[in-house]
Amino acid sequence: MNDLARSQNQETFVLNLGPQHPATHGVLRVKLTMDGEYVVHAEPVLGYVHRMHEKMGENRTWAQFMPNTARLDYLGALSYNHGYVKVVEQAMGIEVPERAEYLRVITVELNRIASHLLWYGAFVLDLGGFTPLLYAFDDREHVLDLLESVTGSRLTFCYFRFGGLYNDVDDNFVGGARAFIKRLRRRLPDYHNLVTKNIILIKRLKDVGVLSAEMCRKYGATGPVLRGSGVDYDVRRNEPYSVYPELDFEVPVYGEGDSMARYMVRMDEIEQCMRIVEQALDKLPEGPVVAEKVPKILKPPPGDYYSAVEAARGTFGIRIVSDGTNTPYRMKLRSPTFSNLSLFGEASRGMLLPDALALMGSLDLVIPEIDR
Amino acid sequence: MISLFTAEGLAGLVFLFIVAVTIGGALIAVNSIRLPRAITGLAISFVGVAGLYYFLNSPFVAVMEMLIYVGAVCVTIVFAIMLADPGDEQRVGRRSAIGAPVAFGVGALLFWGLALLGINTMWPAAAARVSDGSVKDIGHSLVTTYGMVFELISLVLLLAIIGSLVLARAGRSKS
Amino acid sequence: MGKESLQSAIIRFAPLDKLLDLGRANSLWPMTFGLACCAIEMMATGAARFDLARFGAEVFRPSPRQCDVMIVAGTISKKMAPAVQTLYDQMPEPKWVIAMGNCAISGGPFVFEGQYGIVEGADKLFPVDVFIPGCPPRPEALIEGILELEEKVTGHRRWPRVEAV
Amino acid sequence: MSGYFKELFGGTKSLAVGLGITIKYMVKPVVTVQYPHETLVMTPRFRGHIELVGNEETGAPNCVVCGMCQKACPSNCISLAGEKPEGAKKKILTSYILDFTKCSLCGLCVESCKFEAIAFSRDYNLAGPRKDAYVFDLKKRLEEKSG
Amino acid sequence: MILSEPWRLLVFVAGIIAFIALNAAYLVWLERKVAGHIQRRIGPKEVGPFGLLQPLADGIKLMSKQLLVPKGVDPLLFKVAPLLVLVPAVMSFVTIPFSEKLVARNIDIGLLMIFAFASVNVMGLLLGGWGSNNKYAVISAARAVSQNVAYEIPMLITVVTMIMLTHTMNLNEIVIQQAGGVWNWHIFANPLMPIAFLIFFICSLAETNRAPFDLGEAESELIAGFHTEYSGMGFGVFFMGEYANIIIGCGLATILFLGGWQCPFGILPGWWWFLAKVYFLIFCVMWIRWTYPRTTLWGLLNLSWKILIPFSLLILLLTGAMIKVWPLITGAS
Amino acid sequence: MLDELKNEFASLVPVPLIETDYRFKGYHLDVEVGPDQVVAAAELLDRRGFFLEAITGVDWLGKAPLSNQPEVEAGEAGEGGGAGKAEAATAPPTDKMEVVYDYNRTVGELCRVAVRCRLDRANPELPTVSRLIPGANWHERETHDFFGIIFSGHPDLSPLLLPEDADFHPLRKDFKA
Amino acid sequence: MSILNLSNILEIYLAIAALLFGIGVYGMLYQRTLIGMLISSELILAGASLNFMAFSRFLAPDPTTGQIFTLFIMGVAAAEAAIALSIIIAVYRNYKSIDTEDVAGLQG
Repeated sequence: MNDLARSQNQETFVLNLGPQHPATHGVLRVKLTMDGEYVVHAEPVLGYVHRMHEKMGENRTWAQFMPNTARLDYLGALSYNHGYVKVVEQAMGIEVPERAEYLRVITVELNRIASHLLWYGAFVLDLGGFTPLLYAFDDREHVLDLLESVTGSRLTFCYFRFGGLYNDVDDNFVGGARAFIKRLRRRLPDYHNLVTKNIILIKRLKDVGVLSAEMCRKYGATGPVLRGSGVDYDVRRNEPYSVYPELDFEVPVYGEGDSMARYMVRMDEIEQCMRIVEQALDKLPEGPVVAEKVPKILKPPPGDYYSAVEAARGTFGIRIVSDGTNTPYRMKLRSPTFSNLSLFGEASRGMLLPDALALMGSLDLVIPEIDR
Repeated sequence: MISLFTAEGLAGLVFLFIVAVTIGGALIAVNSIRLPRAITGLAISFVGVAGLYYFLNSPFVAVMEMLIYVGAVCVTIVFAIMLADPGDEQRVGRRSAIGAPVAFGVGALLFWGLALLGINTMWPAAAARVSDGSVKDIGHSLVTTYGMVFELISLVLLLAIIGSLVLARAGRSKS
Repeated sequence: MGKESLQSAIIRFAPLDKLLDLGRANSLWPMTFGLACCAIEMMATGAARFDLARFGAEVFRPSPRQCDVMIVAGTISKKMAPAVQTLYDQMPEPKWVIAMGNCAISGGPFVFEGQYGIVEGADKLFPVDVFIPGCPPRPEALIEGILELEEKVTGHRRWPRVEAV
Repeated sequence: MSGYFKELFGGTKSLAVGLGITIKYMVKPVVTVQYPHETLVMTPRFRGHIELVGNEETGAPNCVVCGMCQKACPSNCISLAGEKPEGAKKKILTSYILDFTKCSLCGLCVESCKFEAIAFSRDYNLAGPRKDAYVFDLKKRLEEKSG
Repeated sequence: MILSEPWRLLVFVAGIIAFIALNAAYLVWLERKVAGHIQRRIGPKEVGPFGLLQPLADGIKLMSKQLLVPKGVDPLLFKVAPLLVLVPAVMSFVTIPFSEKLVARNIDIGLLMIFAFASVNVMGLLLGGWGSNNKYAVISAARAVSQNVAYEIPMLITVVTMIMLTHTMNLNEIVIQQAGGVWNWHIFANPLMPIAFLIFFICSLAETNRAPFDLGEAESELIAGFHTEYSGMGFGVFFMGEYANIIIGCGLATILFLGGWQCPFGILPGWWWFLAKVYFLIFCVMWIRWTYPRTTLWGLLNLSWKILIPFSLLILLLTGAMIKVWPLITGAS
Repeated sequence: MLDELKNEFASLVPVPLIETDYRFKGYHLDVEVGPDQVVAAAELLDRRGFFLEAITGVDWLGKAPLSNQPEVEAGEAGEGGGAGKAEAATAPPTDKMEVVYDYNRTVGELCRVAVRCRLDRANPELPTVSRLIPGANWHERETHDFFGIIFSGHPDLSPLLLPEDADFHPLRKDFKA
Repeated sequence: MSILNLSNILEIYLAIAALLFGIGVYGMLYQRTLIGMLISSELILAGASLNFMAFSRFLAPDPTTGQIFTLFIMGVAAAEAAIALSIIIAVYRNYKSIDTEDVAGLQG
């Protein structure tokens, strides 16, 4: 950082973004080769929060791996909980009670709202606006209050269990969730007026960082990044799981592929999440929240299993290999942002530094999830 | 004898300080190996020159000196250094041994000659003033007596803008 | 730490020292520096609900040169450790470190036999002044940590203690 | 040209609307909970570090030293020991150490306990200058609490 | 006859330095409070009543902080740069009339002088960034300067319009011309003046590197910009210079357009009104900062070249026409 | 669609092509190819609009690769795992490395394809698909990090997640810190 | 004549101007980089302007003349700086050096 070492070609120089840099949302390092303010070549360097999740998967029992899933993507921890319990339940053939599935969907969607709110704030922070972050946090606190009242934690939820949930919810939660949705509905127009319609933001995001659908496919990008490029794909609908088929929601798709499109997808997704939660609250059946026949010590039959869920950032895939013992033989976590970030190098070529950082912000990175 | 503690005395002191700043800045400017430092010296020297202009009853020119030299010329030069920095280590030791004494000799000779000329000449006393050199008068002469020159200067500046654009652009497209 | 070296430089003068300590304690500028999960709680602490600004500690400076306290919020991996160390070294004296969260205290849940990737605690790299356990700690705990640090700097506590009920 | 003016006016309007929103929030009351002076009430399910639960009458721990919590814990933060005194039916807990600095608050230990011997505490604002203060001797804590 | 009142000047300069330091400190406090309330939190509160001692604590801390001179920098440049930012700001205050009498030096070309000193400020930023030997600082300095240069043009055109209107560059004179009621302020001098005021205000935001034009200090891009490597008081001096420049920008806007120390109702002394107007503008600056995201350099230059410069030229032209042509048509002298 | 794909694969690889129970396994098609057919398989799937979701490795140190046996899968769907274990125990242990490519597609009928490739543990090397699918670049680097599997032709196999100077492969079963 | 009264003497200004001029010439010869030479040339111009100003102040019947000359010199100097710097940058782009000797060598 302190040396003005220039690269071989005198016209360009290397700018080392990170590992500690406000724009990288944690500890990502991006080696930028710059020509003035233009990015000639960008190479993300990962691994600064590599926390050995996959290795730990091989060292712990199936149940003990649960807290790790919450720490992969700490912003959308419940989606990851869900992905993990889903694949194990699938392998074991455990039937989950309906109430538990509904509650899973409700909490996951609330968590997704919290995640998107935080992204909204952090993204605008990347663009230099500080206040929207605090407004988003204000709303986020309300979601977290709700989730804390059922799960006991604010961030790294460890709530789902094989065959059900850690515990049931009460009426306060249902009422609180409804009240929160009402509140957020009131607040969203302010968000749009303050940020979405702001000419400065539009100027910065429109036609900036355009990703084509083909490029997203080649890099395996998923989630809002893919949907911002006009591809109508959402695991919740294309590969239905849990009780999503019974709920009516739309998958927001924008065809422009620019940063604005990705922004809009996420903002629309917040609204869809609210719809899902509302419907699920209406349909919430009575009953137990834990399946009756869950063996005390889990030993999934040998073989490998794959399962995917739609996390806030895209498709979270998990491949487990069981050798029939009580610990996984191999646990592969396919994190969405890993693939989403991998296209940054190509996509940012020729962009201005602020635009490249806007693109990076619009990918919604959670670094520990990339590094695992 | 002027006492130090009167307005005039203080002004004299300030004058001495300004002269020191001017000369000191100029010396830093020409003697520095590092170009950014040389630029700082130049800027300091120009601030001093602006002070001298102020003492010469011309605050307007003094302010213009600051505006144009410090604010524009120096900044432009710093930009050029940033764009075309040869690096310090490259230049150290590349100065020829004979260069310095010869340069010093020539400079000193010129100074000696000019200063002698200036001091020894019997300058005619100031004639009756036709104006007091205020901003208003300057403006007036600019658009009357020196109107043609004024236009020419604007032409020169226009040419300079176009010329530098052409030059800079030519280099740019090549890379 | 950090204080001692400075005191030797300035003539020892008790009231002045006290004043300096008061000034420092009430103007703890943290670094914009988050490693993992705890960083989100750190942001939440600065946000409207908890408002770190009340103690003058919301001025998150992105440059280590302008920081007083480094809140190590998250897991320090072995790859990251040299960078964290550099950041610490780049901070001017007097400086303090808060280890926020179990990962920064001892490696937290990521410690297991045969682990190859993380540093087991920030205090392995540099002295830590305040530890805040939790995974992640609640924002109140971070505020409490800042207050603890103020207590450590000035020698007495200005704010009431809150007992958990 | 009309596009130029349209953008100019639209842009200016959007900026004015933005200013309106921030001033609107500025005059609204603050939402801050001023922590050391006032504080939020933790939800009943709040997960602090774990705590031994004692018998309401005797104050003796409910724990029967079965070791299930120790086995369930993913990060090995619980270590407990017990002994079986002569003639007693059950094991008696001699020490229960929780290394909270390794805990991930997953709740597996509480879940695994069949005797309701451990529960989450309400400690939400722990912070201190010493690391070893968070290696809790839960048995001692229980004894202190029950007097 | 040059320095007729050196002692008065000295006293004023000392006063100005104190004013700047106090102002910078309390503007930071105000900024934090304003930001806090806009974001629905409290802001500094616990240090002294209403957090009023917060700036003091910050000042003490910054002063007692270790001054690091990173290796590889040119120590001379590194140390001179903050001064190059602060000193011109102090000098600019010399000509600003706080009230009819409360002006350090009532110079005929005061307006020009402020711009001359403001241009030195640019030099300070540039050398600070360049001297830090840090890539972010260099990029930031380059940005700050190109932005300053770009916005000087519409700003100066607007000022020339004002000079045409007022026939003087003496700031006190300009204020005196606006005596009387609010309608005598220059902002209402003709229908174009509100736009001119807006242009001037936007330009002074850009000149002082304030949001949404704070490209030089873009946190998410360039760490802390040109003062990335400055610690302790080096940073503090930059900060003071920055806030002093904000006061100058807002003060100039007040003097040129909002009637300076003229009070519309005839109550309270002039300096009170001057400061009230200035602080109102400063509040607007902060309000804007905490509302908008940051522009990019291109957006900034587009704004300057496509909107501000054409409009300011138009205003210049129309004002000129109004002054010269209108009397011809109406036959007035 | 699935049948077409199967036919195309059948012409590509002579060996096991398994249609799996999606509800149990989570993917539809399980293809085993040799190291020299990895690129051809990628090309085939890429042409059909598939995208690469992940690449991963499995280290079968001293064990027989499990999931490849059709009997186990067919017989065990939805049940406990007793028989499968017995099956695994009977298979002779071979030191193999496995690389699994997970393909998926966003258009048309849902179809997940797992392409797997067995390698000799002593010399785990196979051609890269990153020229065809740029997104594979990081996945391959990561797999190289964790397992030491060499993707020949890969532009840069330097450690991605591990420290730059790391020379260990932590997910190998014989790894000791 | 007091040392504090120097500011009212023409010869002093002439001497300072000569000194600036001399320093400028020295720099012209001594500095090897194009930018260094440009800096020196600015000093020479400053010396010349100072002469104009001094004569205008003490001798000329119309004090505006010298000031206007100085203003013109400033204009020319600004133009010169702009042109010279773009030349320097162009040279640098082509030869990757702003050292005068390198440029000379590469031309042949």
